[in-house]
Amino acid sequence: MGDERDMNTAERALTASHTLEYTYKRSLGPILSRFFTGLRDRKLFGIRRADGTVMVPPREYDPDTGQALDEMVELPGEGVVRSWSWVAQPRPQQPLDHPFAYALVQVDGSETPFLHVVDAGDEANMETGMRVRIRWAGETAGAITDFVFVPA
Amino acid sequence: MNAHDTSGTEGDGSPVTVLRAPIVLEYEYSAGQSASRFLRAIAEGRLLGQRCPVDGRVYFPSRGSCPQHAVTFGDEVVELSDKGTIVTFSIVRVPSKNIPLELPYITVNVLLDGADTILMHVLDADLDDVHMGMRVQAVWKPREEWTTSTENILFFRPIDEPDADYDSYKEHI
Amino acid sequence: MAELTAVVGIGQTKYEAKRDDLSMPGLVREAAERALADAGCSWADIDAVILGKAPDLFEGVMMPELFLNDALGGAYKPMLRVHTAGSVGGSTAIVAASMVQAGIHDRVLCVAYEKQSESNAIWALSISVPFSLATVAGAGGYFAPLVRGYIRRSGAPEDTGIRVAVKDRQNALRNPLAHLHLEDISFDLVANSPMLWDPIRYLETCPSSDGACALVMEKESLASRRPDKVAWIHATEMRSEPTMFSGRDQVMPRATLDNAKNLYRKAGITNPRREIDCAEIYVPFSWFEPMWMEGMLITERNQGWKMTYEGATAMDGDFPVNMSGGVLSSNPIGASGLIRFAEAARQVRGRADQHQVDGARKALGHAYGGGSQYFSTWIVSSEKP
Amino acid sequence: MREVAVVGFTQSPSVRREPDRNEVEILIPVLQALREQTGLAGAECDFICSGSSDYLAGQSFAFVSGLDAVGAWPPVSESHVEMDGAWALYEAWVKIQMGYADTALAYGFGKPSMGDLPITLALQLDPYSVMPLWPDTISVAGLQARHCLERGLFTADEMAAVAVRDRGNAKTNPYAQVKGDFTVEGILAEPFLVNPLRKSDCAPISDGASAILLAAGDRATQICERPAWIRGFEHICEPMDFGVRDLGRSRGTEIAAEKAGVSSDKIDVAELSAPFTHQSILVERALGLPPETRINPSGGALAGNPLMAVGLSRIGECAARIFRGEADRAVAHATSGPCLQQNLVCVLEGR
Repeated sequence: MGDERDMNTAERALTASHTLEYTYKRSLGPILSRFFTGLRDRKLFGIRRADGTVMVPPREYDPDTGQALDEMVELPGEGVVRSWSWVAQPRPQQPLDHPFAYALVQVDGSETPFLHVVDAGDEANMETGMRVRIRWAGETAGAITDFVFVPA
Repeated sequence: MNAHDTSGTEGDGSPVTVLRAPIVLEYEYSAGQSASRFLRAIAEGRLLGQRCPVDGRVYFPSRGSCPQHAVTFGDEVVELSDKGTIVTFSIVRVPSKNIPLELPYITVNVLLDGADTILMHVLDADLDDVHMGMRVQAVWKPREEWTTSTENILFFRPIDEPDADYDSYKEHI
Repeated sequence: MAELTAVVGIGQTKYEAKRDDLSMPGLVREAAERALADAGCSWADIDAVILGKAPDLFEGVMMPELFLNDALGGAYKPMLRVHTAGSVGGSTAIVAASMVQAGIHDRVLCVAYEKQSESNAIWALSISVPFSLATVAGAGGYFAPLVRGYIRRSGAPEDTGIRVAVKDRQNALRNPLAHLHLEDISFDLVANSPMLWDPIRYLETCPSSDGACALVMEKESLASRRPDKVAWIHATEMRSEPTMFSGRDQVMPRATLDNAKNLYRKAGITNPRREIDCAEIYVPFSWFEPMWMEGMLITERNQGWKMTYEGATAMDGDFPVNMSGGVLSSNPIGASGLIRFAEAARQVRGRADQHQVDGARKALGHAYGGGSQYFSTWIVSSEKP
Repeated sequence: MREVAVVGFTQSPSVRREPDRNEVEILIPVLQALREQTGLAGAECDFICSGSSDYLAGQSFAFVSGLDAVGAWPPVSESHVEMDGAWALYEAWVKIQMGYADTALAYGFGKPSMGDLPITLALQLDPYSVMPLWPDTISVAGLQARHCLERGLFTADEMAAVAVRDRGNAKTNPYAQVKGDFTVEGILAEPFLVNPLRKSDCAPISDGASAILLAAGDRATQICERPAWIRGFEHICEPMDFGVRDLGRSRGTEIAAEKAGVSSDKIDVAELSAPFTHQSILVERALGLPPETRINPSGGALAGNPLMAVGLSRIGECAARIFRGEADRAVAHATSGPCLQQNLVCVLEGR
């Protein structure tokens, strides 16, 4: 039986919060395994591309051609900031709980800047072209978060 | 959560072969306009179906529109009984993180009296007794625990009524 | 009209519960490199990459094709990402084929994968969002009531599903790439395996696998010059319908029936059981073999179980089904549909090794997904249409 | 190639948060309006393709419920891309090209307001060496903006001028979310959100949906008085790694534009999907637009940014101007991924 009732469309819809949470386990394969093992051992590795240049983090393949790569090259833990963004209010997920910079850092001996974190204390300390060096975490676990860069 | 929790193997010298990547994302869901009315009604212990304006079929639960005809349901509602017929069922012996029930349990597709769509729910009955066409009724949580959730119905339970005729529900399998 | 198109290269990974020897790029590259080698091509010969996989939540990467594109030689090329639930592998092949059939590309690389070991598939498939009661435990929880509905309607003997499981698992023993190799498979082993989602037993269900599958497709003028057999695509078809509406026949959805009719019409097939030499059908739970024999109009309504019972779908039957061991033996979800399409192509190329059906000239590849609501299929042949 | 045209376009308003309607309830009116405009928007179409994202919705198979808005009965020939609806339109266009369909529907929808979008999009980045650092979208875009600014490719004034132009244009667009009379000086006086980007450099977070109907040949002219004929339709994906890309140009847009034939003739209107002011400049340059081209008359992505629909809407906005006779030739752009990684270009003409 139909029951006529007023279902007033002006009513607000119900809302509720929901947390999507999972810890993924990413197997690494040979090249990335060597890179992350290196980080755990406080070493930074890149990989040599067909044109002789070195890219870091290493890829199993050349990004431009798809060609397989396998010659790992150890790099010094310092380099140059090529660009940066200043995060004045870090989000909870982000690696530092105080203001910091995300930066493109070109490590000496490598031709490809990569995205990482510079713990510079203050925005005024950041400048493109500045030298930075790796500061390792107290305990390294074999992850990209094992280090941050600091002004050299 | 802190990104420094991300870790491979500890420093025993063996190669790092796995990266642990915790991902935690917060979302704010909206039930949508029409389903909200249905949920508010269930908080009062009422089961409201909605009628498709195209073919007059009664949808329960309602998601606010008819998937077959792509029309938003109008204001007309249909109050449904909490009795119904088991259209089909399964006995589940597989644990699932999202389901807090003890194994084994019975999942049922129930056609509520007055509705033209099935409700997926669980049944409290002897595993040997459950069968297609069985008549069942909802068992509700205590009234003071009712919220805007279909979980107000704890489960269905068999009632002492003759089985429904197969022809009366076969199109809902 | 459509440019005639052929599958000229096929590559698959070994399917395993955990391919923990590979990264995600490593996994897709293993399949793609094998497909390129089969086709005698290099990365540079590919005009576009079409990538398919099931939900992003499986691997915890949003639109992973963006970071995987260059692993597939796709830098500065067109790339599309397909996602149509369980049918996605089949849909990916169809989308890739359409790029060549439309005359837009000469040669495309089609890849589908899943690395389910990065998370937990039942979790990813059963995430309950607010306001919805979670009573459906994974895909088995959804499909078991429908299987019961099929049994009631068709009067199929209760052991039909067991027979399918034994047959597919025996076939898998001939396929070195298959995830599950159960050497001691037998009727009793399946019958005595635990009932998980009654009436579905443990050994009547698909595993959760890591794996990737890749195809290289080419336009006629290129494929015709090849000395080896290629698989000519005679017809493709896709059909979808809503998950739930009043009176929806979930056991035998109209979408599968419409899909089959259109596929055969386009392929010029009037008697599918006679004209098709073998089929790879998406059977994640054993009972779906008889169900889709009916759904694909291979046999009459409610008669599908008889094909299983009479051995028609066995390797030596008149209509072999799932020669590779099927989804029951390997199930990287996003790739599972493409593996079906690939096996159909392998058969008509005469390249299915130990699971080759003698003289197969025309084969059906099939995938379905969602709540039995997404269907994608193709017919391939050793002969041009 | 077959002659194929956009013959209908509808959209929802872009809003910061749509708390009262779920995705299907947002989409149904959009498709109903398309049916009123064209006579077909569901099962009557030969092919249907949609674009959406599970991570925006926070659940697997989010697109499945989207199908509930279509009226997929009798069953439809249908597919889905986990991409902006612009790529769904591309797939639909391919299906018409191969002769599989004469009419096709493409739609895109998203409710990014449900989550924290800048963080959700961090899940697009390399899962091994970038995602664990959780760089938000704005920080990532900021790296590109500073790179361009310090190379002297453009100035902060020029970036602000993009926002002034787009949000001024949006005043006449009833579907736009952020609009009004901004000034370069006012924008430059804003504090940095993430240095070097200010709030006005960033597209808003928007919920919304849009839909387009395609038709071939005579069907197009039966449905639409002045169809927007597709003369070029191309898309290109670059590698993701920032270190191997030139962040000072949109190489993918350049290649797609060249293949689509953008540069061969005058262009009355261009609609760009760039979600940041500096990216708008990069895309504009990559397209090689002549000075007289009217850019983003709708306000573009900076005025309304319903992810998964925003690129499709750019094509629709161009087409709508051709329907109305306001433009003869138009170029639409869509993008996906960090720092303009993937780009699509569509060239439309009144005849």
